[in-house]
Amino acid sequence: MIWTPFLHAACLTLCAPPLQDAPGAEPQEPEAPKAEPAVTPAADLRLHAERVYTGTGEILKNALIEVRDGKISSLRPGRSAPEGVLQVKAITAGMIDLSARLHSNFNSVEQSTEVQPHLDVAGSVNLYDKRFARLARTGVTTILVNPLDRNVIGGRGVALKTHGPMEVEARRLKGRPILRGAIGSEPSAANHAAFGRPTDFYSRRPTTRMGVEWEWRKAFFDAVAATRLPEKDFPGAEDLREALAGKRTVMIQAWTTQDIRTAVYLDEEMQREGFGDLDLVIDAGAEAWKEPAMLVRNSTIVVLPPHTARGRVGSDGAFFAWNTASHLVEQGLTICLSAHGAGPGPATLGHQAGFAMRGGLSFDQALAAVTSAPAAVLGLSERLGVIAEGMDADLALWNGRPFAATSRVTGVVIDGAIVVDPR
Amino acid sequence: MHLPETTLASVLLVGATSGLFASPAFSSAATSPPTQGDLVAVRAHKLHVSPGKVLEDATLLIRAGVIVQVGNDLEVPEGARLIEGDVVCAGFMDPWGSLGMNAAATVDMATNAATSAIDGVDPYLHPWYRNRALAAGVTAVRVQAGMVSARGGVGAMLSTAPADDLEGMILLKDSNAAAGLGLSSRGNPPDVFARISAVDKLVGDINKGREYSITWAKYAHDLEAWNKTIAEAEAKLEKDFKKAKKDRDKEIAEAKEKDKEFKEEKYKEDKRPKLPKLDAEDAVMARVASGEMPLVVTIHRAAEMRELLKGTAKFKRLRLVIAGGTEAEAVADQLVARSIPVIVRPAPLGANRPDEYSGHNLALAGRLADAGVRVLLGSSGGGSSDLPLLATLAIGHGLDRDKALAALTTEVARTFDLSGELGSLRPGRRADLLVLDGEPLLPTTTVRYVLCAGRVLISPDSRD
Amino acid sequence: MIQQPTRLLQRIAQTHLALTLGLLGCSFLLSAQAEAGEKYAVRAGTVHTLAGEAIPNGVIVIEGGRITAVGSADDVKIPWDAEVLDVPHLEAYPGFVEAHTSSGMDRPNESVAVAPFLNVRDSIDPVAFYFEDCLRSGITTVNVQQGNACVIGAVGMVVKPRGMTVEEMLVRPRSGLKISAAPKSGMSRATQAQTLRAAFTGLRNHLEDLVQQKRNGNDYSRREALYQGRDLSGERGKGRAMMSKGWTVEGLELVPRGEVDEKQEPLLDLVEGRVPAWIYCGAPMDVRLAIELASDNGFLERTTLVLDDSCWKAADLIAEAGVSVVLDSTLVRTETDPKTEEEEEIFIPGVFKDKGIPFALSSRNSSTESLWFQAAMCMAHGFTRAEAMAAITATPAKILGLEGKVGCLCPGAAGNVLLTSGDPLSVTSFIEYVVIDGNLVYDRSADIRTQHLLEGVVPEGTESHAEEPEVEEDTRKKAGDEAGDEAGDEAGDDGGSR
Amino acid sequence: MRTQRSMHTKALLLASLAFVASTPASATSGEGDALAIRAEKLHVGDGTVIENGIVVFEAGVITEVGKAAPVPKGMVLIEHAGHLSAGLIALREHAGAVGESNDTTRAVMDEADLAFAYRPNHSEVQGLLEEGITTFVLAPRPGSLVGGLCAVAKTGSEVISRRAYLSICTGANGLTSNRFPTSLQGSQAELERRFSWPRGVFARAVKGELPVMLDGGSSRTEVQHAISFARRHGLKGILVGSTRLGEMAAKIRAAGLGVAISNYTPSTGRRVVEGALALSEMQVPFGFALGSPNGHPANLRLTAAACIRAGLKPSDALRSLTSTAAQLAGVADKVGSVQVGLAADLVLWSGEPTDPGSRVMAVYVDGDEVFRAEDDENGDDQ
Repeated sequence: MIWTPFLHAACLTLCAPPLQDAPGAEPQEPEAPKAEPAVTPAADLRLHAERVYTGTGEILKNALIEVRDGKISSLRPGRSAPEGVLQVKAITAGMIDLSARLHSNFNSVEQSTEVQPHLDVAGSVNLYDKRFARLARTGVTTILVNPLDRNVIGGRGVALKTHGPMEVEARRLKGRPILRGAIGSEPSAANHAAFGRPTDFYSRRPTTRMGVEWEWRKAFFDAVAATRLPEKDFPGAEDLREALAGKRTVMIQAWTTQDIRTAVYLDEEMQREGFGDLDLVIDAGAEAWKEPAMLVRNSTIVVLPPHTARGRVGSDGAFFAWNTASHLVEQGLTICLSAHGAGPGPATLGHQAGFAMRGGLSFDQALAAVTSAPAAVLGLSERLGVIAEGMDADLALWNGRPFAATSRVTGVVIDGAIVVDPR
Repeated sequence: MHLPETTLASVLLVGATSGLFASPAFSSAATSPPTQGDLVAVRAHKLHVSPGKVLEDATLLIRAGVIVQVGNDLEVPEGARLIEGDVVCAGFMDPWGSLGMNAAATVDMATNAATSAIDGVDPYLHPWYRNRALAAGVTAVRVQAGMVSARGGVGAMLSTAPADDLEGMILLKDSNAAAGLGLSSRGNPPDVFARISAVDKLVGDINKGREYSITWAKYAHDLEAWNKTIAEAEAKLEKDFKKAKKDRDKEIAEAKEKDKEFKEEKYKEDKRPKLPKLDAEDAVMARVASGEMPLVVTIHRAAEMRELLKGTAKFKRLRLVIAGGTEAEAVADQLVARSIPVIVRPAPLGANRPDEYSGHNLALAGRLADAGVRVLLGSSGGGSSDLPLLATLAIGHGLDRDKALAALTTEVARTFDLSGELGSLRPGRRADLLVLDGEPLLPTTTVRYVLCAGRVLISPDSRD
Repeated sequence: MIQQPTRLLQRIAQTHLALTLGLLGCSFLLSAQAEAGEKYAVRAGTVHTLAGEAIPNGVIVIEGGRITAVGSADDVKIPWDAEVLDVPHLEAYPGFVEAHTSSGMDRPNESVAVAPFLNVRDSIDPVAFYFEDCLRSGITTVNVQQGNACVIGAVGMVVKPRGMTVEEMLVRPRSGLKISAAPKSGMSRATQAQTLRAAFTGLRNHLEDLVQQKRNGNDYSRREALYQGRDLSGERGKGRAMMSKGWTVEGLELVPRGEVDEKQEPLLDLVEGRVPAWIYCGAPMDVRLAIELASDNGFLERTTLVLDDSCWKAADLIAEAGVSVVLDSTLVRTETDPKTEEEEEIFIPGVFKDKGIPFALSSRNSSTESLWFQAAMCMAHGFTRAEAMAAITATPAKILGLEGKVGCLCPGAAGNVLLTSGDPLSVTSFIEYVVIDGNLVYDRSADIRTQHLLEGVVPEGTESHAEEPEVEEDTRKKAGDEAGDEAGDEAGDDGGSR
Repeated sequence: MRTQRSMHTKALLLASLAFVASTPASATSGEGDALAIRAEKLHVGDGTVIENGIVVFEAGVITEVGKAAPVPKGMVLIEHAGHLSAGLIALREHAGAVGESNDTTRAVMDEADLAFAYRPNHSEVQGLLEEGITTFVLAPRPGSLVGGLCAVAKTGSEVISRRAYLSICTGANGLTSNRFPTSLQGSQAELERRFSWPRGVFARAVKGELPVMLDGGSSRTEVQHAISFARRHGLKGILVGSTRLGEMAAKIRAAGLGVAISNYTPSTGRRVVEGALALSEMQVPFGFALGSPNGHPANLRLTAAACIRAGLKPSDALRSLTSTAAQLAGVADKVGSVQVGLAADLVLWSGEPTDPGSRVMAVYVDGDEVFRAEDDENGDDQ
């Protein structure tokens, strides 16, 4: 239980006194750059931006950022750009997408049984997949790769940067462990009832939402029972016990209100039974706007799906209102945005922040929703999410006001290396 | 009366003066912007003028993309670029390829006899595919729309040299007509009953083409005759007019006397010959029947080949070419008698090969050549850049080495009426040639220079 | 509200309807709902004419559906009897122009390959959801043409997204004939090119037969026209010599135009340059065929190319031909180099801007990624605001031949005005009002659907939308979207072979 | 990515079949007639070429090799105006195991022995002789996680080693959609379990007594997984099935694995050749997989020729076709080069063995002439 309040404290301080940077209106008086000779020790990389949106609520003007061995070594506002230094209009922290859906489809989920909590999706991640480079080009520097949502409990997710060494183990970010599961129609999509001769192992439970819910509760009850009755033990029981103990975040995909409610009730039942309290994150919570109260009560974090013109999203036809992000933040919830992929053109995470602002979210809240909030969910707040000295040098370089439709990410720095050069 | 210029009639009316390949449709030097002084000299220890004819320590002079002189001790004119190498031979040609064609066009089943391959050529293909073929020594590829359809339409010979537009790629606009008998498409074998009627239908189409050319020739003849008789009649009427006018006045006067109605004389003349109906497909088949264009038939099974040879025996001027010919040995004697070349696909096809290739044997080229059949080697759309390597397989299974070189150069030129332009290194030919560091068609031999129309496209430092 | 599928496209227009519209000719018709003489005025915080400086505190006066005066409040007097829309807190912009779309029709494609005698009028669905969404995203003029899956398709028309009948929506009846250089399903580029050329040779043979019959003194075609009820009186009864920059059949003056077969007549209009042409190109090689076809048959000046995003490679060819283009909704194209397997992104409008080719943008879907979003994307890739706005207002108007009539706030133009809450290219601003021909046709405060989308809850007192209408998305799956493992293993060995 | 795969439905001949004393062999091994052959160029197999070299063999075994090797009196000496080399060796073959080569009902068939599926006089096997292939490794087709034990067989005669490799598919090839494992992480977990507490063949593999044949799959990441898996468990053996081994050459060498190069095809050929060159630069031992009957037997020499065209030295190519392949298959003491004591598996060529343009004039297996190119005049054809 110790984990969740800290998480919220970190996020609330970020969101509470939002420095209202009126959308669209430019702050008028640019400070006069102080002329001070740069005498700092040699840096691997130096960048200058008219505006650095640190993500701590503070906007630095005409700031010079210096990077040494992958970390931000110095951050000095109010300076003119020294000779030969890369100059851009705006810099934000590298964006983080918790639902980039960059799995290798059917190879990424072990469907032989519905509950596989111990299997790590890292085994099926293909780092040579071109979508890593595409994500990097759109300014997304870190993603969470989860198994395909074809199981009730898919297994462990893995946090990766979108550029780095070509071995999964070397690129894996050691943050907070994630257990991925799903509620709704998707987990039972491939199963069918075992009429007559069962043709394959898909003629099994669950075939309905009730069945999916039953699998969830059975898994947790068996995991707890296994501590007393060894014959109840099954591979992955330890993962579930860690989840109950709050040492492992449980990310559940639930599009509709009824599925979100099921996830929250599951957590509350675990608390009632005294098994523990799940650190719950709802992925693709399109209809979270309908009943935010239970989410606040359960201090649940919501990852929102990409914006859609029609309103209808996902396989269960959830209605994703455009103001969901601002509505949930008003209720005091922490939200993250996601782009579900890395298509060229407008389907980038930057555009999702823009569309959330169209629904009423403020700039700072939108910035938090794509940088510091997801970093906190991954348990990497001390490395990612904000621009400050000592943090990882993951930066998105913009050619205009971030998240505006008239600007885009022209350059990306990951671990201090220029991955996409704006020049 | 305005004759649509695309019809066969205009060609027949004009008579066979301008043979197709002599007309500037064939743009030899058009591809490279030739300056008068575009002089290149190539010196080699062994110069393969044509397969079997090798000059030792010879030099070859190229001006404006055309070979002007070949000889032993020619001194190099100053100002000429000199290229030296061990072995020089003519550029290889793939008579059955698809490099440069849009992928969908090659497998289109809706093509007919009049479909033109030029419409399917994609000049915007990534240059890497073309450079790979050039680096292997392939300088020209004959391409075809609908390679597995019953009537593939009119093929074209393309140069693999990079060109900035479509015209620059075309070596010969109408190289051949094409047909396919008993071919599987997209993996499923052809319907057995379709195969039986296909041969008769093809023979019927050639016949229709022949009759089409006859009706047009007859129409042209009748028209000429009719024009002549009309001209004579007019002249005669012109001459007798005075008399006719006198008679007419007399008759009018008599009629008025007897106050009868005056009746004009009825003028009759035979009707103008009727313009025959235009048909683009028959026009193509007419050119095939008249031997102006070879007919490449993709066919594999012996039974169908026998049927085809029997059915086409009556077309004396038809120039048939067999592509594939997996069981062509069974009819080798007829192929020799009628000098019908066979384009063999030398690829090592395993058990998952298309149905019509069952019984395919790498020794086919060798055995046909030994039986005296004119053998060509083609990639059948499976990658022209690998054709020279696959040709070594044919050599390794019995095809004589010189005949293999001929199968990639002179025989291709001869089959598609390009002997005057391509295939050998003789004066007047287009300067498509390779400079090698060893005998052609050996795996240890690397292609050092490739020249197309005198332009150096591949050189040791430009190897990508 | 669920749309019932209305009439199918292949029903051939009745003769009398064709006649009345034909008589109206192609003069620009402003079927203004407002009776002549009704006056309307807009006073806005700033008026952006896009043809000069923005006018702070500007006024636009519209009489009889046409703008009569634009200027600052102190030097333009609002007529006393004009209805005034006073919105000092908003900004006024000209209505956006969609240069080419096949949305808003019951079924955009026609199975018959060559069907120039058809007209989209029979398939436009005035209550289609697409038109309602156009108002929301500020599109006031739409050129509806048949879909791309055809060889020679129907005649299109320019409409405004307002009106209960097609006639009320009409802006220009015959906006052009749709042709596709890209293969219709079941064909390849070789057979498509062959069919296209055969259509024009067929026209030529038909005309020559008619002249031959007239020369032989046989009136079969006249009797046939009478039998079919084709009116031969007046203009239709007289023959005209054929004038075309492509080819002509001499002696055509002998043939009354009414006797020309109804299927061939639209092609004849095309060859004589009386009807514009829209040619869809699905690949760079199609551009060469399109330009060759248009110049051979004499309608190159009146041709506009509708391009797929891969056609940027043929930009030089297009610049040389001097035709204007409508770009695909995909503005950034990703291409893989077969040798290095590296991905490269190309910003397509930039290519056409650098080559000086006039281009119009297309919307990607009919609401959040409509024309305003595409213009914003252009600015994100380095366009100036003026260039981006021109690509969705002035240039498409010029392409449609309606320059100075739509897509601008200048005297003489149609009274199409957008009132936005801020910069129209900004994500956070909305279109509050839309005026078409001097009529207020859209008010966001009364727009239940946007409220439902924005707030999730449907305002009380309005029945909840049982079934969400289908918004036409540009759902063509781009190759790169699926799980993109390393490509190239199964790429064609010659890029061209099977 | 793999959607629903088409699966072989034929069952495997289970190991429980009564053990066949000696595999049926057409040529009775052992008492082949005694013979001597002099060839213009004799390729020993380790790179040296003897001009006008003589090889003498009796009872199927080579007794003398050399320029002036003494020919015992009364023995027939054949003069061959061409080249002579050891028989070629293919490292992954399915010829002769018609329809028996994988069982998709169970993921792991560790005790299945391909030796029982080998039919020496099947027509597919004869095709190999015409291309000079005298020995090959009969392996299960990809499709199951652990396919079984590969056998090394002489073309047309008996199996000379029954447990050459344990065949494992670590990549996507080992997955099917309707039985465990259906995911890469599932297959890795199963392999981890089998090799961390090894029993039976897995124990022998971990001890290094039984080499493994790892089908790494097509993508570079799957090949990486296969290499790190082999290093983690100290496995010896070869990598097969991937066309993208070039970039992994350094890792493969570090893991001490060999490689079987896939066939050269027009579409994937470029990467196969680049891979071979990179491997030969890093001195990684490699041979050539063939996979007939789907791949035509001529592909073996064609792939070698494609590598030579791209820069591989012909002597290295011949070594990979013969001696290196024998070492990788663990039968270097029986076949793979023309040396005293080895089996008399010899091929007479009309020209360089690595030139596909050279004809196979004659093939000897265990001293018996099993193939002779039919020509009007017998013996040498020049």
